[in-house]
Amino acid sequence: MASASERMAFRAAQELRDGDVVFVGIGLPNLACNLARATHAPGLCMIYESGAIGAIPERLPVSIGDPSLVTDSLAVVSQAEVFQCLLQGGRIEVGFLGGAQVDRWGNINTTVVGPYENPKVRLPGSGGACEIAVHARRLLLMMRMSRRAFVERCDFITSPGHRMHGKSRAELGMPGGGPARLITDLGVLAFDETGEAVLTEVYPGVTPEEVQAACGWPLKVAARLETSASPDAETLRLLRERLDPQGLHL
Amino acid sequence: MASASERMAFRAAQELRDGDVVFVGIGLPNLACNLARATHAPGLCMIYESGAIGAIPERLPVSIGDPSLVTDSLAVVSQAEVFQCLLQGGRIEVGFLGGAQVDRWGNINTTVVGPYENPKVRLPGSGGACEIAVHARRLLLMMRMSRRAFVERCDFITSPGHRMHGKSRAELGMPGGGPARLITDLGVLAFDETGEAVLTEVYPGVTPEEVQAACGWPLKVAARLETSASPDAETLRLLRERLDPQGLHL
Amino acid sequence: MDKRCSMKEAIAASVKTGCSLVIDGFTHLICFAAGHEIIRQGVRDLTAIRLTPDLVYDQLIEAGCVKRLVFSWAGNPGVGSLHALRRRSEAGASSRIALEEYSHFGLLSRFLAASAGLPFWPLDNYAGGDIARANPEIKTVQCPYTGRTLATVPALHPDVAILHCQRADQEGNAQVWGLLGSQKEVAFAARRVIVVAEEIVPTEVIRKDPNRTLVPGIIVSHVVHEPWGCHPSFVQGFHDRDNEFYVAWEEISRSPERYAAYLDAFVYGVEDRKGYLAKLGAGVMDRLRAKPRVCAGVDYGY
Amino acid sequence: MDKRCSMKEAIAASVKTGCSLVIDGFTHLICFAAGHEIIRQGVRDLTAIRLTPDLVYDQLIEAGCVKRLVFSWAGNPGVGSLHALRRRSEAGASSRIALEEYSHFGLLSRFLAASAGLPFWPLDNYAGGDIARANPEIKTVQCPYTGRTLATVPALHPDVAILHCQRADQEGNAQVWGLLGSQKEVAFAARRVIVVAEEIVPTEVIRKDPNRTLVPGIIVSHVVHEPWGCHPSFVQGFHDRDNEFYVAWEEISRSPERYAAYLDAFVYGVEDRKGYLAKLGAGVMDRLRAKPRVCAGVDYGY
Repeated sequence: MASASERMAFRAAQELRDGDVVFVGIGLPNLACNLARATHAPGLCMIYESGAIGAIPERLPVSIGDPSLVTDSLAVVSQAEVFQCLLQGGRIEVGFLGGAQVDRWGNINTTVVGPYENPKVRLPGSGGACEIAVHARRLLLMMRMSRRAFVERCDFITSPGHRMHGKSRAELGMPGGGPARLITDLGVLAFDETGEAVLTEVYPGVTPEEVQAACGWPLKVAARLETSASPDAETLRLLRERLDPQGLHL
Repeated sequence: MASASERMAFRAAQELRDGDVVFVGIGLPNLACNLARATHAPGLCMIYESGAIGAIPERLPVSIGDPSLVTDSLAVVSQAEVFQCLLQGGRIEVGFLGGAQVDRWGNINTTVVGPYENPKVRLPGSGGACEIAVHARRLLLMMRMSRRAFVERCDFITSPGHRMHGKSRAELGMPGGGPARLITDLGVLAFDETGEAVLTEVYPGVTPEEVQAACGWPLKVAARLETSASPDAETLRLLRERLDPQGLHL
Repeated sequence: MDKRCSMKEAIAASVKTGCSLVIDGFTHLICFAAGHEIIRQGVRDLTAIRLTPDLVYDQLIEAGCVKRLVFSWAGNPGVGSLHALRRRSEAGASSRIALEEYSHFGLLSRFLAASAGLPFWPLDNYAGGDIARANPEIKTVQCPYTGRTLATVPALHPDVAILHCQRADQEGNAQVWGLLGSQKEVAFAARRVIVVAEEIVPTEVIRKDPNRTLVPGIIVSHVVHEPWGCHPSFVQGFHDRDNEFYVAWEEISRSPERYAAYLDAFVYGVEDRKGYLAKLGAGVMDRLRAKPRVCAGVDYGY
Repeated sequence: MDKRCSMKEAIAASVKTGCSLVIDGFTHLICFAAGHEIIRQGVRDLTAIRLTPDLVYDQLIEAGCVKRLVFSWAGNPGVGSLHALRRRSEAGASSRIALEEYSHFGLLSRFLAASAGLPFWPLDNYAGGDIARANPEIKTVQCPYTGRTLATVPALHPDVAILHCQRADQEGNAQVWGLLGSQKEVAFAARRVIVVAEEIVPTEVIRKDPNRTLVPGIIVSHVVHEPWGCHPSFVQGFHDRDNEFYVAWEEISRSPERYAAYLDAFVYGVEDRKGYLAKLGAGVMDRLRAKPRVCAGVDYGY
């Protein structure tokens, strides 16, 4: 039986196509990419904001700047080149993001809980998240669902989704495609033509009611709700024994 | 007896101080720098627009991108870094320029003789000259004098001097210091507070009248006209035997 | 010109109370030795600038050196929070630290502008979100060709940049491989550059492979030889990142008492980096020492 | 993905009549083989873009391939003029070539803007002089912080960029040392990139020294193996610049008849680069072959 993390990693891997250039973070996105590379997408090119292109780390990197990402990578470039030429230059197909809060438009908050000037919780901030959200052609959001995380309105929009303060990406002239999928531990949300999240898949045994109960806004549900495929035994073995043998992220 | 080229190289070398970071071209400026390095300024750092920093070429480079400038240099960087960080970033103390025409304000033309749209002679154009003229803290101009070259008005201002179309560098907010010296085959011109060239030195045996005869505008002459020092036998030997043994530029 | 000196001398000559400072390096090459020396010298009111204020910036904050933090991601990567920073930035904090916040690309662009000698840098960013609303330094400009509105950030010239590298000569020609961070941009942006090197090599070694030079000596003021100066960060080809320390730090830094005890032992309680390493112990260093993976050279002949 | 093909195939697939083209390399790594193949394929109406239109661009002009030249310095470096260009740009020329002219930094900035995905690039330049007066593409922008007026140039996305490198793998991960020109900026600016390599190496060779990679394969369309493809330009570590040829060219190119005879013999008269080299002769290649100066490798271990 797959854990929630395993399901999320598996489901995210399905979104990746062979040959995609992917901007990767640490944790589940990294695992999803490695799973895709080990299965249907051997030509996936993983780029880290630290500057490593085409990394094939011999160990699971603990940080985004692990030395194992450098050794045997295809190229190591400055961060200016990563952000300016690769990301802003429109060379990144897929970006991954998560955060402390997400709203129905796929806006993400990784900055503060509470008011900015006097926060209840000070979070790490944007890092490269804002520019990933602006520029990646397809954005995959990965977050565990709870009413605390899936909120009516983000306390702070660190990384823009489809609609911010009443304005759409198109109105704002934003280059990237915005959130394509919001992959959660209960199911998967897509975004409709207005930019709003719609529940399109649930994991086996999960009901739409359970998903709604973990969501802070009245959730749109697709007319035809699919059940997400589950990772098979071989995939689980791959994840557990080869890709994350120490269970750092699963 | 020193030739005109030898005098010019020697005189230009006197303008260089130990530790200066110099943006060098091929020909006499290159020789002047090598002479300064071999004598009073061993710590001179020569930078070429091709990207070589601190080059110590084993042969006299024929072009500004000769492979001998790379081997054993201190650093090789992209041209973007040369122009953006070193030159525009204000890291260059001395720049050298020459051209087909110069006027009394030290403006230089290396673009066209005649009208731009229908030129009598099409010259190579700016290359990096315009930005050198804009950004170098001190600019050394090196040109042989003739009424064809020292003109009342440049047909085209490729590289700005002290006053362009009636506006001063200060009015235009230009960062570099502009022309400091105009070193010719007859003598040396400095620039007064209005930015106009003033004859301050003549080579031994040259009269101000001869200089005026080779100049297309009524030349200002300093109240106290100096006679330039001549290179001694040792310096001439150095130039001829070590620095340009094939006589490429002398 | 021989620019070599001790870390003590370099910091004393350059890092003054009230100045602005970058210790650069992205995960890689973060010079903890410099941060510790700044703490020992009791420098105050620093404007501390860094994309990712790592543990060393948190220590500067805990030690009371920092007035203002300019940053884009503040955390213990893959582990947790920077607790000194959180204690001074969450509701009810008595001595609140001033924060000036960008995304990575935004702060990097401030260095890019400064390194290029321009007063601002344009970037296609910040539309719609709240980062620009929270930071009045972020403005806009209109493209003179397309009419599009782009974000801008102003040039940032730190008073001092401290950059660790694998090797440098005595004039500060610094060679780096592996992750480059924003070291080059920071070096060209800064008013004064301190190069700290794992190895000091003869200039001939630099000249044998000039394309490896990341920072030319002509913009460097001081050169410090400080092997293992980056621990617990790492130096590709020399030693690994001490991930165990980064994990253990979460617990140490949560408690002001344990935090103080750590600083007493490893910062105030030692004279210099040699003292730190003696306290760290040979066991840790042996565990982290890199297993060699030497690449082939290339041919610069003609 | 294996992107290898012949020069003939790469040019036929990419360089179409009417397109815009950069063959980059500053003195170093200028791919004459590509220019000659373009001439043989009879491509017309090119917008030919290059900081320094070298002999190969002059040959494209003489052969009638070029409609418009975008450049910043046009000459035979250290020797003289580009005579085909002069004949078509001076008074009385019957078939005048269109010129669009910048300084080096201006044209480079057009590549920088395009490589960065921005519509324009600001630079502190052109005040007072006539370059901006002669070129309406050069405009200005006001700094939102200081109010200063800066020059701007618009992004330039060439349809095709052709870049020669010392070595590449079959996916186009290209490594370069020695002079870098504006190869990286041009590669990221272009819609399509052809990498031409002196050597094709296994990907493992690239991975052994990832900091040497100048252009990542993810932005490359075609990979061509063409040793000596740069003669009379040079390839650091492989062969020297043929300065004798550059000097001799002055006389050849002054005379339209001798120019035509040269093109007949060395371009139209050969099938491909192998044919060119056979005609050039082993004597010239022996004279130019580099004397090795191999640097030491560095350690990527952890």
